[in-house]
Amino acid sequence: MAKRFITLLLIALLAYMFLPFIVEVDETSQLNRVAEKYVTAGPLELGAANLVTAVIVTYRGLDTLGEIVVLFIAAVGIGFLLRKPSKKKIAAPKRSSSEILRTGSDFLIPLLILFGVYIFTHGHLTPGGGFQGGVVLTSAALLFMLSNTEARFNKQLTEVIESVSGIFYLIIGILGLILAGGFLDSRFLQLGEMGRLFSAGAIPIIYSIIGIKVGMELIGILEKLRKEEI
Amino acid sequence: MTVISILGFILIIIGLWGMLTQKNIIKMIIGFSIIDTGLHLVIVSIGFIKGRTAPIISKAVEGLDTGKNFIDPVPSALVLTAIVIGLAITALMLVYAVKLFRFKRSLQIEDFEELKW
Amino acid sequence: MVNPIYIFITSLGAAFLLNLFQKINRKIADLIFFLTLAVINYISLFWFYQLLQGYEAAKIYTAGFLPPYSINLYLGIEEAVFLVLINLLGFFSAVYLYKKFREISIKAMILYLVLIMGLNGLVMTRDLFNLFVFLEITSITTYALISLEDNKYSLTAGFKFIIAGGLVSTLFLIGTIYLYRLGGSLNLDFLVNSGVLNTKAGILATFLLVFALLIELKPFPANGWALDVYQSVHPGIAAIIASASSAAIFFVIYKFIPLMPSSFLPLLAGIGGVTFVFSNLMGLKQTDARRLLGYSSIAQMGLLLAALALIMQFDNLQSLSSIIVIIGGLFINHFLAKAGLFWLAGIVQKRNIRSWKIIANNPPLLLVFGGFILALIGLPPFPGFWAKWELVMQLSANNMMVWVWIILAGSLLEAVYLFRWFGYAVKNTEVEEIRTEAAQYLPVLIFLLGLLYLGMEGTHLVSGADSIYVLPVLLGVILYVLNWLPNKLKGSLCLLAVIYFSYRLLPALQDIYQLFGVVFLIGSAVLLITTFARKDIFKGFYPLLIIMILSLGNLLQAKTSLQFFLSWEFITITSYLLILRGKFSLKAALIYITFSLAGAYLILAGMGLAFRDTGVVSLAGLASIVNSGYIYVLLGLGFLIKIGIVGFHVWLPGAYTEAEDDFTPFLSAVLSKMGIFGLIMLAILLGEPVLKGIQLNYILGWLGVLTAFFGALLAAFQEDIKKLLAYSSLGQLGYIVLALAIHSHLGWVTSIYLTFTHLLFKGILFVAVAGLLSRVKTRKMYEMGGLINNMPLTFISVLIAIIALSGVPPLSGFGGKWLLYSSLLEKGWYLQAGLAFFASTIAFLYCYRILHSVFLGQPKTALRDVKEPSVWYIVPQYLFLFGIMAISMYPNLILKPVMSAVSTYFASSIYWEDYTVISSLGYWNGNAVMMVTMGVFMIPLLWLLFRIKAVTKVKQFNIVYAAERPDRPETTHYAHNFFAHYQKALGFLARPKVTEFWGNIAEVIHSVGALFRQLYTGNGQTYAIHILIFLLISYFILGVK
Amino acid sequence: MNSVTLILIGNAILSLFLITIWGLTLNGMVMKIVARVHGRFGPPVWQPFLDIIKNNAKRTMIAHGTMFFLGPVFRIASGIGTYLFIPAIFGSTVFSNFSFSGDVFLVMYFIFFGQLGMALGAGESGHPYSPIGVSRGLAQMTAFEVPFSLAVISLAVQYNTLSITEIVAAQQGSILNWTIFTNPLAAIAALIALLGMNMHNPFSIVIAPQEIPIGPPTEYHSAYLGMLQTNRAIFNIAKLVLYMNLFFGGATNFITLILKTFLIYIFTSVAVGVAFPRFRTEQSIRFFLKYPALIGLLAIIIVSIK
Amino acid sequence: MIFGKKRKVVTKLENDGLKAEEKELFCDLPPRTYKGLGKYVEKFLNWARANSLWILGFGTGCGAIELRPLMTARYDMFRYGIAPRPTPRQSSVFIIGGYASIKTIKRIVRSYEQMQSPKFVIALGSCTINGGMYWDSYNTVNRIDYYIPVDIYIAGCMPRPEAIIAGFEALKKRIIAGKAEGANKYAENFSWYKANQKKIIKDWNMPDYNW
Repeated sequence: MAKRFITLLLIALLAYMFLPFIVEVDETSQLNRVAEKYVTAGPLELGAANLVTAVIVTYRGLDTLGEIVVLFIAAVGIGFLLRKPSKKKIAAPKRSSSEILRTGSDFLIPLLILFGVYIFTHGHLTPGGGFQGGVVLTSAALLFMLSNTEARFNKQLTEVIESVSGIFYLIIGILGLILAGGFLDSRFLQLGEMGRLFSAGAIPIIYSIIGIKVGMELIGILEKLRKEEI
Repeated sequence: MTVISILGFILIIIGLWGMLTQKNIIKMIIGFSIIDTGLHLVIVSIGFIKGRTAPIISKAVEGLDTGKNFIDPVPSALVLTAIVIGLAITALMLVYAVKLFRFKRSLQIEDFEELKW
Repeated sequence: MVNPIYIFITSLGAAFLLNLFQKINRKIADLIFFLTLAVINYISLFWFYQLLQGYEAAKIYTAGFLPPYSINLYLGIEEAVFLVLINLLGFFSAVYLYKKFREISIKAMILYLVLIMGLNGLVMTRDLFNLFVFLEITSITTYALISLEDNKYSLTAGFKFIIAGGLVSTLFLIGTIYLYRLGGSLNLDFLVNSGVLNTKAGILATFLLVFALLIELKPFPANGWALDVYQSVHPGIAAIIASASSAAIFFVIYKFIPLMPSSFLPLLAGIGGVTFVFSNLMGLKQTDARRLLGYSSIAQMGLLLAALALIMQFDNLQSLSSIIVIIGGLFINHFLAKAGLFWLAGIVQKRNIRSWKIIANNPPLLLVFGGFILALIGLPPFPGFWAKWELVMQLSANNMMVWVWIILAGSLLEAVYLFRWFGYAVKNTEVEEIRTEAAQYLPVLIFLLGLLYLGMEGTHLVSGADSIYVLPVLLGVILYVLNWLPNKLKGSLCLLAVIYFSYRLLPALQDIYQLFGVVFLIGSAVLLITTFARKDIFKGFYPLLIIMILSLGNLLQAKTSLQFFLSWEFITITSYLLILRGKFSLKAALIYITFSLAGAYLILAGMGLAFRDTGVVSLAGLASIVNSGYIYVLLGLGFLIKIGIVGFHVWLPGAYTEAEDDFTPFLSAVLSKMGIFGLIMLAILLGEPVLKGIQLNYILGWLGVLTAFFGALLAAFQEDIKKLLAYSSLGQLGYIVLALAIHSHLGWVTSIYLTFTHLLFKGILFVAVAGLLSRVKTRKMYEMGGLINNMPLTFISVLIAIIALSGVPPLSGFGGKWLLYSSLLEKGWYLQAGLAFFASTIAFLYCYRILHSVFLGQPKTALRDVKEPSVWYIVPQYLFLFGIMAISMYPNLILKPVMSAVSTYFASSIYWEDYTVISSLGYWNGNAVMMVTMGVFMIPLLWLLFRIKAVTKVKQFNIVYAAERPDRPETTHYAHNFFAHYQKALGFLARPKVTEFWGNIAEVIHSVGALFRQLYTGNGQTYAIHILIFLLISYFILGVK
Repeated sequence: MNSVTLILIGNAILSLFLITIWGLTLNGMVMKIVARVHGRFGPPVWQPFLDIIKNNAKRTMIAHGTMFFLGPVFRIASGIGTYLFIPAIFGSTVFSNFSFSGDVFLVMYFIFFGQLGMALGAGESGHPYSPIGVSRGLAQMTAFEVPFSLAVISLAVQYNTLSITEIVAAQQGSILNWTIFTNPLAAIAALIALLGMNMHNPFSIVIAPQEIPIGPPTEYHSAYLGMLQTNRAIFNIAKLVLYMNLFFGGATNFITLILKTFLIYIFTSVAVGVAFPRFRTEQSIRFFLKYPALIGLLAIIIVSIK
Repeated sequence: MIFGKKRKVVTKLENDGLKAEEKELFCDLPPRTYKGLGKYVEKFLNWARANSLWILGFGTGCGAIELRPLMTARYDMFRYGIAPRPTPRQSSVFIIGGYASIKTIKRIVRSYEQMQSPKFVIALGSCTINGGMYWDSYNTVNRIDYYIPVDIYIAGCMPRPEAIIAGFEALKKRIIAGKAEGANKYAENFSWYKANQKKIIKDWNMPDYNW
């Protein structure tokens, strides 16, 4: 009890400590220099309609690469952590999925895949992007796993796709370094007309690769956790 | 400050409370997730400017001064990364929980105090 | 020019591809893995080289936009250094881990590559959020790699780590986003002058950022998780965490310094200092090797942090090179040594530090281990030494003496547990062998060589150093390599080296210095002969000895305080290692090194003060200090500890006793004089300082005479012959100090004369005892007896030495006594003279005891066939004996040079008439005394010889024994507890109060350490609370307004 | 060897001869006086001479080893040497001996020469009683040397010299110039120390005839013992002469010397020695380190204040 | 060693009573006879010897009780040059204070042999002459002179101190006359004495001659 009280006290103090953030930092009314530049010059420089995408993929491309890497290593790390099967197995009660689930997923999975691909290919135009698309793809896979408890994803295939897409991402980055201003510069391709699918330089390509890679990584994580018996 | 950021901080505090007082590892992880969520709210709230719109050039904003009508895109970009990283960490935490459970058949944090001093 | 961005590209590409290649062929995957590491090493080395050549730093703008719009990287010389180190460690660690990696999974390699990449990113990036991403990359890979050892311990530790890491990233992110909000940028360079710090929120945000990074450096007390990690993970990974990760984080903090408000620096320094001291304190009680390394790691990072924060606060920084030396030295030292030690922990495979004794079966490993331990403690010739020196100098120069004390105290604690550990390792009693593989062994060796090289390089960087002073080490290394030679040849080589060195050095020295040169070098040369008697193969003896002896010489020619201190430390270490060679010397050696280091640190602090006052490191500069009392006290105390002055003498008997028998003569006859030399040097430079109205020499005099008294008294009650001689040495040194403190012509003449005679007779006695013990396998005197018939030569030399020691005319010892009393009376120190006289009469007690209990009385049955020791023990004794006889016969042989040497500093107060030396009070004609004595000795001797026909030589039991026959020699030999009545009368003075005092201090320190480590309950949640508490405390200490 | 040296040696031998005779006679006289105090006749005055002749004339001797053989030699050499380093009679060339060799500290330390040698010889005999005696003797010696050395230091301060001749010279002129009057505390301390030095009661534990037959020389006999007895006479007189010189104004002729040494000896051996029981070793150590040492300290303090 | 080199060692004693490992702890030389120096010198020395009699009292029997009064002021033996001495090494007169039991004869022999010559023995009381009142005891020696040479017998049971002093005077005369050569006698008839001694001392664990 005493410990809880102390913890409460500490947290209260922490809250007190955070007060300046609430009290002193008032609501923004103006864009700062960086944001201003992104918002005003972004469309011209990169040709992307979705400026958030522009920031993610190009201006802060290295972060995004890092993000991909984080997911990648999370997937690898989970695989690494779970490399040894449990010694004492308590099998979860197995039961096949219900009819509704199966029929529903049969119907939904293609749509979800399509939607996912749409999201990452149109990341530079509309809200969404590689990560979001990838997650939608994964949700399709999750649905599939739920409906077909016995079926397995081809681990080899997902891994190969994942690796290859990762390499492609890097290659595009290098292309940017060689052909344009710097690593991950998306402008080595034509900017094209804003609003078109094939515009904004390499952004759609990058986002597609990201989408595929994120999808595969998340599927990999799901697959590993799924087969895991505790 | 905006309500959202205050809400975010409240979530952070709540999550922290959970993380520091709950003995169950899964509950601690949930606490962490709550912290994370609160954090994301705080980040997003930073970029928000009242009365402005998302920084996507579309028909709705055509012809307007983007600098005056868009909110800050940077926090939106950052929060995406933060979410992904939070996801990764949460996933690892859960896997750790799985592994720990295997050793002791327990999820109580006090059961894992062999290493000390 | 290779763009540094390729570091990321290659490592990521390889990481992505490894999985694929593994499916094709594991070998190719492995090859790619190492190739990648090689490539990033190449890139960083390339840039390092380029930047050294003066090329411009690499500025990398990603996405083709200038900052602050895009993320940019920067690779300057500082970054390059860190990159090179991290990548080298990455490569070698990979080599080390290769076998483990192969066994487990390619995933480990992938994670490893990404980890290294992440560390590179941390160093190079200039963007806050990008930094966060890299931080998370390194954290996540670390979380995963922790399970390389898949067991309960590593996983619990990992989970604790994740909890802490989660909190850290939260704090970091809050800080980042608010900095962005307030500063309008995520770029470090643009944030610096953006006015962020004008608001409380801005400071808070900065604080959160810095604090998050700080937690990654594992500061006390918010570091329980880190210790668990160090303890449980695979040593290869621990090496990465301890060295590479800490390095990267440390560098990030360094990058952040421009951003911090100046009020952060004291806080950082405080946290660093507290961490340094407390981690070392808690390390004292630790028995798990890896956890111990964890404590040490954390402590070292604390020190680095403190040093960095302190340097940044300096008003007047001397030069850039001193920053490089301090930070670079400390850092590289920790980096290489800690990694090496963790690797070693993996090779040895033993958890408990006591079990490390198996390492002694593998001399190369032991050597490496010793090297790392020395480096970690910050002893020469490793970089840490230069760094600590420079740090202390600069701290003193900036009037931060408190910090000097904190750092020295922490260092001492660290030295204690590291040396204790090393001691356990040296003492081998097991036959168990260590399995070593080249892949594991090579990285360790390379790191040690790197440390050595960089340490040698340090001589160029630090002002006042000279590479000549590290040359002895080189000679030592050569001798070590020549280990396969026969012992006598090695010994002769040593002897030649010493003789040549004396031939070069002695003529170059002046007056008193030259005399001490003779004591140090010629004395050592003679004593070296003793070592020829060794038969067994023994590694490292001569190398250490030669380093020690030559450093003794270097001590004399030191021109700067650094040269002096360097040689001093060399002697300390080598003598410690040599003492440690004794069979049961573990505890004694530890006490010795603890006191020696404490003394050395006092000297260091004193030299720091001197540097503050003079601004130069030259020894001669000391003379210009006006208010020199404090410096005199510090330096003097350091020297006195080495002498073993009463109160600090507890190390002395143990060290003398437990050292190998043929090394003890060096300790007593030669090494003890370095403290004397130090005091004389100090007195030459500083004169007679006064502190707060107290004449320091007056105190010194009393200390000296009390040492003489207690040394003699304690010696009288010993049963162990070496311990007896050790206390006797102590007493004799007391006289020397007393004479020195008189600070007059006569006093100094006395002091140096005593130094010489002490060399002669203690040399004889300890060599004789070494020879004796080589035949008699016990040190207990009452177990010997009657050995005069077995070893007459030894007896004669001991007899002469004892007569000389006790100060009985006609031998040289009386000269010393006479000079001493004359000088004391001349000075007006009557009470001291009285006590000194009392002490010198007490000396008779132990003098007689040695002769009687060992050589006279009843020979024991078991020892009846004991023979005279090997000729190598006899020769040095008789060389010294010759010296004693010559000095006794012609005292002016030695007195005249001494007098003329001392006349440089004082007007002479004694003069000569033929052989008579006349002081203001009395006179003494050594030659006449000798002649008269011989005359009066001859007359009765002739009478007895005239009656020789009547004499029957009888055997040992032909004694009157209350009309009975003696039963056994053991019960007939009266030797045990010889001065029982004396003990009854004055034993209360000889009770081990001082030992108890120091024992209590050690006990209290250990208890405090034990108390504090209770903080680490093992509960991950508690650790999180610690972090929170620590956060709040730090913040409120900071007191942001 | 030149004539100066020869003359020196000749003088020394003469001085030594006379002093030996006087020393033995003194011993005999004191034995007689002590016997009279006891109410006995006592042995004849020449008894010491007879004993020495008899002992030297013993037909057999045994030796336990070289050191045993040399022990008495050391002892007597020390006794003779001690005497020879003291200027026995002020102003006399014959009796100035070899005092040019050193000052009072030489004398003090030369005493140890014989004690050490004797102790070694006794040690080699292998008889347990010898080292027991030695151990007691050494222990007691450390104690009684304290007041004595303090007294000597006090003297050195008082006269600003360590030379015995000069100390004696400073006491010439009037009886009131004697140290015992000018520096009574030092003299008292030294005289108490003399009791210990002479090993009469109450400080006779060293030779303790009852418990450990005779202390260190238990195994000594025949000519060895003869030499030890001779030494006892010489050494005794040497100490007395030293005391006489330091505290009682020295002597300007042989008669004065005889008188003064006789009186000093009477004080220690008869006035105190006969009247007291014996101290144990640790008791005598404590005794010497208490009041006599304090008196010695006071003597120094008073002198140095002046 | 320099001792004993010049003298030719005649024979060595067997020392059968000693264990093998103890033999080298004891000197194994037999006693030998000594001649006086010259007639007149010896006379002078004998006079000195006679007037400096240092006694070693062996007080097993009741006779020892009569020795004590000798030292008192009433009898004052010191005036005759007689003095007690605590160790046989330094004594010249051995006084056996009465009967000698079989147990003590061993000590008597040992002490006698450890005295330095010339040495004299005074047998005190009747028991030493013929056993006295103990003549038929199973445990006493009747005649002490079978075992060591005796110079003077003082008869009586017990002799008074005056008798003892008279005995000393007689001994003095004997010494001055040069007749007190017991040590030489003992050396000459060593095997006879030794045989007698060994006959009654069953547990002989000493060397044959105790130096």
